[in-house]
Amino acid sequence: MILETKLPGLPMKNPIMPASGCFGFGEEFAKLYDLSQLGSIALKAATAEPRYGNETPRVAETPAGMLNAIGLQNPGVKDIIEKKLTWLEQYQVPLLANVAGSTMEDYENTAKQLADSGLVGAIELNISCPNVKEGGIAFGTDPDLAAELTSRVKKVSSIPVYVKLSPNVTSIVDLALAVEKAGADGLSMINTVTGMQINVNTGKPLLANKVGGLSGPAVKPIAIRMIYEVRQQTDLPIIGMGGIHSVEDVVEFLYAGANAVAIGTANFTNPFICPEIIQGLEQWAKEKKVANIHDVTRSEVVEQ
Amino acid sequence: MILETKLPGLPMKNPIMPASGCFGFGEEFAKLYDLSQLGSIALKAATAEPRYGNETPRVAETPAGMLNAIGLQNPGVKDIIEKKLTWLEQYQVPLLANVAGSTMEDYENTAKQLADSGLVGAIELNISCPNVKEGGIAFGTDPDLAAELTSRVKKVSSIPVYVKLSPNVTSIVDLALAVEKAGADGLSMINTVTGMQINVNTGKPLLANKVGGLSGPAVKPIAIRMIYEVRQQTDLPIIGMGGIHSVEDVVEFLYAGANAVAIGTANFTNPFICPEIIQGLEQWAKEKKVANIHDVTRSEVVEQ
Amino acid sequence: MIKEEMRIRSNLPIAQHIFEMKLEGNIPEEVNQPGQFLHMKTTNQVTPLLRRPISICSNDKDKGQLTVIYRSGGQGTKCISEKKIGDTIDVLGPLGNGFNIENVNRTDTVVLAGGGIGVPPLYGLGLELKKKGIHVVSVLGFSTASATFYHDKFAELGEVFYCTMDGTEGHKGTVTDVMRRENISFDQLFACGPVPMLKSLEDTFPDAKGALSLEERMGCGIGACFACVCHVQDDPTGKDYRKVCSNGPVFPWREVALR
Amino acid sequence: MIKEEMRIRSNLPIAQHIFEMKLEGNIPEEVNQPGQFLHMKTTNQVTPLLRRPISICSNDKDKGQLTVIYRSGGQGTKCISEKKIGDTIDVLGPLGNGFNIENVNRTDTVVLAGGGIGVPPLYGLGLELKKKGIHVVSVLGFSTASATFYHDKFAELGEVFYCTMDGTEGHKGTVTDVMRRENISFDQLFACGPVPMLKSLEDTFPDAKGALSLEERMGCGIGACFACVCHVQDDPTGKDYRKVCSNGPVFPWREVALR
Ligand SMILES: Cc1cc2nc3c(=O)[nH]c(=O)nc-3n(C[C@H](O)[C@H](O)[C@H](O)COP(=O)(O)OP(=O)(O)OC[C@H]3O[C@@H](n4cnc5c(N)ncnc54)[C@H](O)[C@@H]3O)c2cc1C
Ligand SMILES: Cc1cc2nc3c(=O)[nH]c(=O)nc-3n(C[C@H](O)[C@H](O)[C@H](O)COP(=O)(O)OP(=O)(O)OC[C@H]3O[C@@H](n4cnc5c(N)ncnc54)[C@H](O)[C@@H]3O)c2cc1C
Ligand SMILES: Cc1cc2nc3c(=O)[nH]c(=O)nc-3n(C[C@H](O)[C@H](O)[C@H](O)COP(=O)(O)O)c2cc1C
Ligand SMILES: Cc1cc2nc3c(=O)[nH]c(=O)nc-3n(C[C@H](O)[C@H](O)[C@H](O)COP(=O)(O)O)c2cc1C
Ligand code: FES
Ligand code: FES
Repeated sequence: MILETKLPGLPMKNPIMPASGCFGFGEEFAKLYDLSQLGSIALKAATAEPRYGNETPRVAETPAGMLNAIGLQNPGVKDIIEKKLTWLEQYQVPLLANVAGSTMEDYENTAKQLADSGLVGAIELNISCPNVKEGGIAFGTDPDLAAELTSRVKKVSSIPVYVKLSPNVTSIVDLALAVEKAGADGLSMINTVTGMQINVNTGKPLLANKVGGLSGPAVKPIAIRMIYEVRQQTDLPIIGMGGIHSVEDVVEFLYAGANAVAIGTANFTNPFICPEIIQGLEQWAKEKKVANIHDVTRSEVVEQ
Repeated sequence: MILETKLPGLPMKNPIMPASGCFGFGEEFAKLYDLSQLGSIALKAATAEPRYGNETPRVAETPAGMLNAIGLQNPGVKDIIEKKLTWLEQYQVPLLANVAGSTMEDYENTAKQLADSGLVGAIELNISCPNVKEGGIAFGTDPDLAAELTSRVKKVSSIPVYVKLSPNVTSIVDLALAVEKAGADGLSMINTVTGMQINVNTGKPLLANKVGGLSGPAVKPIAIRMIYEVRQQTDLPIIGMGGIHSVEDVVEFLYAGANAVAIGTANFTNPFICPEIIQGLEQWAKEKKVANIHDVTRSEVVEQ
Repeated sequence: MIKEEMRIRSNLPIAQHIFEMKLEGNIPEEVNQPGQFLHMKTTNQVTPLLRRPISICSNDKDKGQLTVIYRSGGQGTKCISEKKIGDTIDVLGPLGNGFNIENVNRTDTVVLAGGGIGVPPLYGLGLELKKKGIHVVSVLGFSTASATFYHDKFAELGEVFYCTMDGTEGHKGTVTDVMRRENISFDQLFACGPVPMLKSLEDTFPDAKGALSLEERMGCGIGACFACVCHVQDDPTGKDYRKVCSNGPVFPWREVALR
Repeated sequence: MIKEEMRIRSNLPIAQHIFEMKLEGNIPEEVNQPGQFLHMKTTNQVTPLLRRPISICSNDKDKGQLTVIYRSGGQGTKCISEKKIGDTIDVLGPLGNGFNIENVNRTDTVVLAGGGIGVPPLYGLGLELKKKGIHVVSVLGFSTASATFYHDKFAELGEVFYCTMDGTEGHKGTVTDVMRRENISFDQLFACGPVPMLKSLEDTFPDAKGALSLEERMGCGIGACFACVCHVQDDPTGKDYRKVCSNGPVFPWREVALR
């Protein structure tokens, strides 16, 4: 029974990875289990300079979901390469380096440094983070800008580039096709859905940043729909995410058209979720007599 | 303590109404409680001709939400006026007549008949139903089309026209401003978020229609965010909806900028939810020493 | 129709994944036909969001108690199965129209044809028929022996034929197979079970009198949301419909399209 | 750090909205400082989604038991309060760094300054201090008399001053008020409570030694998500930070910015 998943730049043992921003750089989870079990690791967003991020509260709980407005706190790409990536190397897991920025140059520089480090397998362009004021969002909602950014980063990056799509758009298919044309090697979808919670005791938004990104089971039907739609239009590899909490959820994403999946919020509910799902998926495939997990992805989806 | 809410065409006793499509034409609920308690009733969508709607399954359950793809089943505007509205008249509740269609002419005809009947207080243009193939969606995602439709319906309608906005857009503010300019008297927001569920036993979409509209608590943070955003840009009356299940939820919508609220999915969980929330809101206002419920809406929201 | 917190008097497994639950409250007083159903909220949380429709298996007005039998499979029924004696559960009911037995004559032979988790409402129906002195024959199909239940109870109603898909109990095959093989005749046929079973019965006995009980995914359960509609047979326009929750779940044979 | 289903040994209200819960499992063995906390899943459902951070009030390694005291207010703590003896609860812990008492001298006087639901971890701290023979004075502030708890327990640790905002028990006013009014002196000051209380203590006793325990909304609880960061005092760049969950929740006075 085969779980192996070969995506551009990411030769994964299995189709499971933690999602960007929900796993830091793995240090905390390395104390809990052996990270080498993971198919890949999507790293926390890197920016050119260190960032503190937004003020707190940065998270709020919503029905079957949560809002976050961390604001891309990170030590900057230089520190990430020197301290985090060199440490992660020991686990021999292909890494997907999430990159954010406010200008195209930011993205180019950060992506280039990461690619040149030789320590990551692929770049994930975060053009869809709803929690930072300075640009970033426009790249994720305007197909032309998204395409331009993609092709510029492709030019400076020696490794494959995935584009992480925003669900906060009228047509995610337009975005997907635009970045495909611009040379994207794969898609990650979905990033969080922009949302807000108001504190009914004060009448004011609960998050210091006012809006935040909705993640968790609540958004799963949105993610499934978008992946299904995009899969009708492109053969690009898709890393699917949005509310995965169980083996059945993973299977649902594969059927929708994802080639691999990322698990975000569920790491907070259960820090052991990734290895548990990897084991569970193996079990599932055995029970269903699925010889290769990718038979699930491809066979059922092609016809509309 | 004042709950009275005067919206264009809808002189409501209180800011609570059942949402379109979740209450039929009130007949079933009239067996459970006195409908005259309600602030208003948003009726099930009317189309020019009778419609059967989609095949079943038409609903699926999702985490803290549900998907529906009813497909606008209704007996057609003629029957609605003759049988449903004349029956509803006895309750003396201002009615908000939801109108759907596939062409602009459809909308015009249906809206005109409803307005001319003298039996409804206002029209709610459903330009955002994700569950019918033939148009309807485009009106809800393209600001120019939305504006054109609004002004055409305004011309033929002797009563106020609310436009029900779709959340499945990059900028709901653009849509809101476009229909405001075209003469809309108010906004209803949000309609359902397009989603999908895949049956993991078959690998196929669970709903016969494949995609459906996500509603329920899961979407509340999205609704709150969109209402808050739109409220920064316009003073149009807003009927807020999306996941309301409790008095606190109602208050959250008012703080976000809604002037009244509609309760949809929660009627399925608890058919007595509307009168219970009306009572609860009265209680809440008493406890918080709020003299007029609309002090909640306006005071806090204006400053960004 | 009432919405109430019913008190759980027992909630025990009686077959593989199958639980019998006894509930007490005011709803039993309102039940007027076997085959009506309850719409149950499975937790106090917003997940699982929707109520679950479960047929009333038997009803005791005097004691204010009723019994349901349900399969614990998905999320919601699992929550129900975890409830303990003395807990309460939020129930809407009785809902829908059940089996009408006014037109069954005292001398008739009635066959109750049940499949799997469609069997429970037929037990309550059988009790009512027996009360009227009517001759009842039960033909009950299950996937496998470990999924069967209520042997003694159905035996008290009259003759019972069992069948299982894997042959581990009774005949191997379907309810229709058994009825054909055993040449079981009837004046009226009442059925509840999966659609393929109902369809095969309808095809095999195209002139049967009696009724069938349908399942469909529901929203409101009271006729307001149009989630649960089905087509009508002989409807050239394709626009006619019945709501399973409020027009049914029990329909005369050949009224609704089985698909 | 362990994730385990802890067994509930008791779960009872001890004041208005305040519950004391005793839990059994392997986590107590791992606890190494008073002031560490647990991250609790409140149901098996996806709602409430996030775990709830609750401080360990006291810990008994030998028995494998610990006690938490929590306020049942929102959705999640309400679910916890509904749990019964014998039920289990999914707990991650022990988490964070607690009160370091290695630098407290045997001859020191330590003041424990607690506000409301910040009081519980100070009790466990007091027990440890008492074990070392250290002189403990407790100053405990609550909103009102009916919200107070653990009178006897704190009495066993040493002198206790109570205050309430409405004056229904002890002094009327805040913990800082009491300390000033009663001229309570100390060598080390340990505090846990709402930020305004901590801030007022810091302002009043700018040179205090000891530590304070902070609260912040959390995601992961283990240092991975950056939900719970706070600023550092004397940080001209504004980019330095501490994570409450993994660097704290206990910090030396004046290390982190209180806002
Ligand atoms: C009128 C009627 C009477 C019924 N009587 C019984 C009975 O007596 N005993 C019994 O075990 N089952 C009965 N069912 C089926 C029962 O409603 C489903 O098995 C149950 O809803 C599944 O819930 P779950 O939590 O196990 O599954 P989930 O997969 O969590 O359910 C997800 C959603 O799908 C719906 N759903 C899934 N399967 C069905 C189904 N077969 N029919 C309708 N909705 C479904 C659920 O209600 C829920 O909304 C009846 C159904 C109907 C319509
Ligand atoms: C390190 C630490 C130790 C704590 N120790 C205790 C304790 O011993 N006893 C006790 O009663 N409380 C304690 N708290 C506060 C406790 O975590 C919150 O009261 C609780 O999370 C609120 O949950 P709820 O379900 O009642 O509220 P809800 O309103 O449903 O909570 C919604 C969300 O906000 C978060 N939240 C709300 N209030 C707080 C808060 N004050 N601090 C952190 N998160 C919050 C919740 O965790 C949840 O994610 C502690 C908090 C921290 C950070
Ligand atoms: C706390 C938090 C921080 C996140 N940070 C990032 C990030 O830095 N870059 C990014 O591309 N996505 C980020 N995301 C989005 C997730 O990677 C993921 O796309 C989203 O949460 C949906 O998956 P989930 O529902 O499994 O969490 C973050 C999500 C959360 C909850
Ligand atoms: C079963 C169902 C049917 C609906 N039908 C309509 C409709 O006919 N017209 C319309 O404008 N909105 C329709 N809606 C959307 C609701 O009116 C409402 O906008 C949405 O469900 C969000 O509110 P809620 O979360 O409270 O349900 C429907 C929703 C549901 C769940
Ligand atoms: S379930 Fe709503 S109409 Fe039948
Ligand atoms: S809660 Fe995640 S870093 Fe502290």
